[in-house]
Amino acid sequence: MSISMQSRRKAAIWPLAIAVALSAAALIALLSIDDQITLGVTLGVIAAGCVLAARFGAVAATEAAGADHPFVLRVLVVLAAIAVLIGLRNDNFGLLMVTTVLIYATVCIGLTIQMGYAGLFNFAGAAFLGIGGYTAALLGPKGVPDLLLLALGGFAAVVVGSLLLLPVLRTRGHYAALATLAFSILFNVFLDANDIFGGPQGLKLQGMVLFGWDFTNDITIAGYTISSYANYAILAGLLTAAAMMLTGFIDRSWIGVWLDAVRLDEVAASVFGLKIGRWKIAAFTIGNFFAGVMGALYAKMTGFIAPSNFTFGDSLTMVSIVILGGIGNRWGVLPAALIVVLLPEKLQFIQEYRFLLFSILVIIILVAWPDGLIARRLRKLEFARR
Amino acid sequence: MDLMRWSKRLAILAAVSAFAMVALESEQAFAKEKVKIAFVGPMTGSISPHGIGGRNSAELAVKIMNSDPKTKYEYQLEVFDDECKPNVGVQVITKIASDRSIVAAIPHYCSATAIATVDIFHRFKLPMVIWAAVLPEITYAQKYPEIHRVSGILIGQNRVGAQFMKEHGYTTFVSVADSTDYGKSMNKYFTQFTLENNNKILGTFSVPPDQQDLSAELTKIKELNPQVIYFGGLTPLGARLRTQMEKLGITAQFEGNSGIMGDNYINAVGPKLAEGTVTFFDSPPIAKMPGGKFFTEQYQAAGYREPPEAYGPFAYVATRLVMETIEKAGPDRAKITAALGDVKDVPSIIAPITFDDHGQNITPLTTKYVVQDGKWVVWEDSEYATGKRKLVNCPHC
Amino acid sequence: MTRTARETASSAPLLVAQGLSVRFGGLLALNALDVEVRRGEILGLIGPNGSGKTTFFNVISGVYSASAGSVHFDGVDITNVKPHYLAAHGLARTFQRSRLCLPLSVFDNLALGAVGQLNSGFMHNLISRSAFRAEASKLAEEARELLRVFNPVLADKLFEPTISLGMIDRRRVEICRALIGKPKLVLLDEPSAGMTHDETDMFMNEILQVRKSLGDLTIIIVEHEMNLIERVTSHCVVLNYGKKICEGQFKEVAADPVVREAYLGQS
Amino acid sequence: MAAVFQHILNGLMQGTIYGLVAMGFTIFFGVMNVIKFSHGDVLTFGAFAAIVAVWTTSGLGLPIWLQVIFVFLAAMLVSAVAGAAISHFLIMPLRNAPPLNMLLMTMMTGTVLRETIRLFFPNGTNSQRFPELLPVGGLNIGGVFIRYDGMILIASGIASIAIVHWIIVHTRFGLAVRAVAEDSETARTMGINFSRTILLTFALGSITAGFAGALFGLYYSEINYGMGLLLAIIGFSAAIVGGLGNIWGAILGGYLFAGLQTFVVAAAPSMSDYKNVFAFICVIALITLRPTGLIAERKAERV
Repeated sequence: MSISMQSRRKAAIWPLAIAVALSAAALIALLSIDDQITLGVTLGVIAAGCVLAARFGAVAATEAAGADHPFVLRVLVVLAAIAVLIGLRNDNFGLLMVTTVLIYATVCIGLTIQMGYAGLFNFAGAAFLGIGGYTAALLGPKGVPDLLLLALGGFAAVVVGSLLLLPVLRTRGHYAALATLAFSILFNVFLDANDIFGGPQGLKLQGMVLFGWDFTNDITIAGYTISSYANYAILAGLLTAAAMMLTGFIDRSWIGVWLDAVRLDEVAASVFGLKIGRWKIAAFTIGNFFAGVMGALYAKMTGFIAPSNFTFGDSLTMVSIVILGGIGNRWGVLPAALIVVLLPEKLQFIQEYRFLLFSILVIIILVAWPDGLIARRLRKLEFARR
Repeated sequence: MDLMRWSKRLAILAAVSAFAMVALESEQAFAKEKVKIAFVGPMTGSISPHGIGGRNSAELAVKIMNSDPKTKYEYQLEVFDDECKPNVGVQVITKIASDRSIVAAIPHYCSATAIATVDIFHRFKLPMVIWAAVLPEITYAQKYPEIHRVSGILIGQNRVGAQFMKEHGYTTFVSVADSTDYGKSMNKYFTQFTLENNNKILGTFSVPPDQQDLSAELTKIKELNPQVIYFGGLTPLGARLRTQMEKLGITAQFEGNSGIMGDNYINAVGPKLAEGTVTFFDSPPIAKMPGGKFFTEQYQAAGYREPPEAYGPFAYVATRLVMETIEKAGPDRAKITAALGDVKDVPSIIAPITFDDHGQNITPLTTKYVVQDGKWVVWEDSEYATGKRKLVNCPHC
Repeated sequence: MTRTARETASSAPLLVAQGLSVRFGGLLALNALDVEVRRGEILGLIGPNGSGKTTFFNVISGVYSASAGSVHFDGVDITNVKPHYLAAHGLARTFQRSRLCLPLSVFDNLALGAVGQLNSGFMHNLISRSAFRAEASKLAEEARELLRVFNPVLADKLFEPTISLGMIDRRRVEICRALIGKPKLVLLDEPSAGMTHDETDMFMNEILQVRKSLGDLTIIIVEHEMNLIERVTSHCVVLNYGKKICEGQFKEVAADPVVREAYLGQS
Repeated sequence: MAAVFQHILNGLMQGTIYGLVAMGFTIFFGVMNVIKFSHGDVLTFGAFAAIVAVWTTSGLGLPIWLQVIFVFLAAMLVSAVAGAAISHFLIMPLRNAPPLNMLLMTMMTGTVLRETIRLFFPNGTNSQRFPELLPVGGLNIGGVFIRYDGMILIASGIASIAIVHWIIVHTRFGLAVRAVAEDSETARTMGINFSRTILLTFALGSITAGFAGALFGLYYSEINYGMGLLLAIIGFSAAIVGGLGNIWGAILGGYLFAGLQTFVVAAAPSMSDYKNVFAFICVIALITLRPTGLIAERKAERV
């Protein structure tokens, strides 16, 4: 009975190629269309396409192809990113929104490690984003190079986050949710009350300068000009890709298994030898680091930060992204971030009614798709012998 | 509650918006060249009444302008919600500034948002006229040719207020300000001018704008026993403060600023408690403005559901000014910027507008108000000025 | 206390609990319990419901802490040490109510049982991916082999979600999880709960077979199924109200009037 | 000394409202292990129903005492309906979803309620003046100003807590609630109508919110669409600090939170901005020291 080494057929590549191409096209369309009717039609087509794709197994085929051909996936993503850049080359706002989506998505990848893998509730995502932003705003004028600033933003988030380690480690479930929720609120009140950090008026920042390249310059390649906002989009894209890959490795490694075990059954996990605290600290730290780095980038990009950018409501937005994307699925945060960040912006035309509509939409999604847009798939640590 | 009416309203809303979209599409066609301008303010959140009142007023200005057959252009107002948040403001302004079809903007109620976005206006060379944000830094922290403001800055209100209180013999104050940039800035200038007048500030309290219970602060204030409680903040908190003062049996003169100016304050505390509240605001009452009657009539005729609020006329004026400038200079950002720089004694419904070299309107007339019988009355016209009624604790009334 | 033939056996005890007590509020769940487990034996732990059997497991596996007494495991004092420490020293267990991570694959669950042998370092897991892959493949081989002893079909389901398995297969996975880490001592808490008589029989055969292949593993087993106890145990300890009331070979204890009364009194 | 008493009195009133809100959280958690974050906005709904009741009844010229009764009835009825509807249409269908989904869903429901009031209640964005129905004024005893309405409200708040406690401990319905809270499966097999019990429990919890909403309006004479959010956060904090599932814990948490806030302002007035920073730091510290609340849940985990 030699069933063990049966070699599984690798999934076909083409669904992946089509999916990436369509996503890039949809993204460009969504961002550049401003006319309400066309936008409505486009949204309808995209939504219908997604539902049909899910119904006929295209999503699963895409995921399988992505898992089987990581290299192809990476190449396709790079190509798609270039296509998006070309498509939006003169659209400052589109590029700004893409960057914002990428920043939110990356923070949410960090939250996925915390909430989706290790099961640590974190209702202070925006606060950790803010810590990174404030680090950049305070240290930038002191002459710290910008690249170091991003890293310091991450470290600052980790250091401040470590103050919360004790409550996070000792409590579970809703009690842990309260610890981060309370932190999120007190962070905001503290910034408002405090004058050293600019108070409620906030702080201004200089734009990013990386290796002598000023991010306010337009990019000119072979006579073609791409808006300067593309600088931030590219940097954010690289960071997102790095976070995505790192998280993918975490998921497809023992660490991923241990984090899942910690989330699913602390007692069993500890009985079999896991140090629960150690893995919770690891997850919390990595997630906060992501948020801090992206916060520094966010501050650099908007050129201005104020306490009202990092409220409990914003943390809630991030949690919505994680859950809507399909908790624990790192790919899910991309479309979810796109929806959650872009939709209110695209709903500008209904003005004061947009939050009402947005909240109703989130509730509908929660009731209709409790597993989120892309449900987390089973981890298969099955590697063919080389 | 009336579910039927709600669902009807929703249905009507849906139908109207659908129609509007179709109409916008099909209307294209003839005659005048279309020119787009953008209005930005808070359409959601607790400060949205001001944003919505401003939007209505700006819409009104556009409507009136378009109904005039002599104009060269057909104006179209694009409305954006900045949520009173700097990051959202940056997003929205980037969007507007990148849209080359928009030639000018009338942005922002909230100062922090305006401070965050002035750089973007400058960078994209998009001319703008601020309709309501009041922090001095917006125009004076830098010198950008694109930035203009018709609303006053909050320094004047506090200078006039401090002078007024001194003249009436008040010597001891307590300041309660909300913890936003607006409140902190108010408190800063209040403190500066009050101390310059050699008066005493017995205590300073900063409270979050969403705080409900102020009894702890007020108990402390009761101990301090000031003659005047100064409030720097917006109506919801101001109304709470005034109401709870009464409940704790505190008798002190209540002094406010532009943030509580408007009927909402009187509605929220009731005419009895509002009576005698004094306030300093950078505008004469609508009725006393050169075009006040015209504005009020038109606003009512347009049938808006929400009141224009205190800064509605400013939004109207800013929008009108932008359109008049476009008529003169043409729909081109650089030309509009240049033309706005020359604005001097341009008549408007509030008062003639003159921009200084920072684009700041220097003509706003700080006016003193007092609540009398459930209405804001200009101090000089009130029974308080004649001595028929008296302010609380007033030594020289 | 009665001396049995076992006491004279040459092998040193693997686990020694002395005067072990566990208190929950006013309730004394374990009362000055003395238990000795010899290397290579299967010790049966029996007693009516609520007599403290599972509590005994929980306290020696570090889930509960003892209020008095001591536990020595392989010569080391393990009283009130953290559970993960015990796992690293060769103690594994199953649970009365299945505690598998149901959304994970069978393989992931088994990997949890092998925590001690796997490299959890960040370098190994995230950077040297090929070394990690080799380790995973090796573990998959071991896992298949172990599962095959129980049920050849189960070996093919290594990368299926655990939730898709039937109840008996889940039990098998749970036992494999306890065995795959090559422990010195395994605690089995009612392995046959919820099974029919025949299933229990078959299941116990499988366990004995695996045990033999692992070199006469030491086991403590809690069971209500007395046939099973009679068949597999070499020695039994009977608990009632947290106290040891009797010990010896199954036949001896089954005949003991105190034990009979404890069981009868309960029903 | 007088100031100290005054602060204590203020804190008591605030604490009563916080405690009432926290009690709702704890009741919902007890029966269904859910945190219903929209609870604060249900309270706001009740308060707005109350103000409509005042407008209507005073329009009809009813005597004050009858107005007060209608105010409370309207607030409690509307809240009960809103709470029961949320439970039936949103919480029950999601009851097997992960707790995080439930938390997000109820937070979003709260936003919907809030925005609904803001957009569709006449002049809903602005603060609404709540007419004064209770006797104005108070006693001045040695510099301590004791408001009549404050005393009435503290008394009725405490009475309502006692009534809820009595319902849960001494009635058949309460028995069903406790049975469901203990083990819903067993309760079902013992013939308890599960969904009816849940529905009624949510109605009961929401009635306390409506009651608190009316109290709030009467005491502060001002209500606004956004008041429920902060109350929900504080109520949730109080319920957790006290220990979820335990009514006395919730009440204790409510008074504790009010006490912390008041203490900062009284002790260091210039630090009044920081009072929520201080209060929430204390909350974090308390749950760190007592990870299952001050009055801990008794359930030990079965292993």
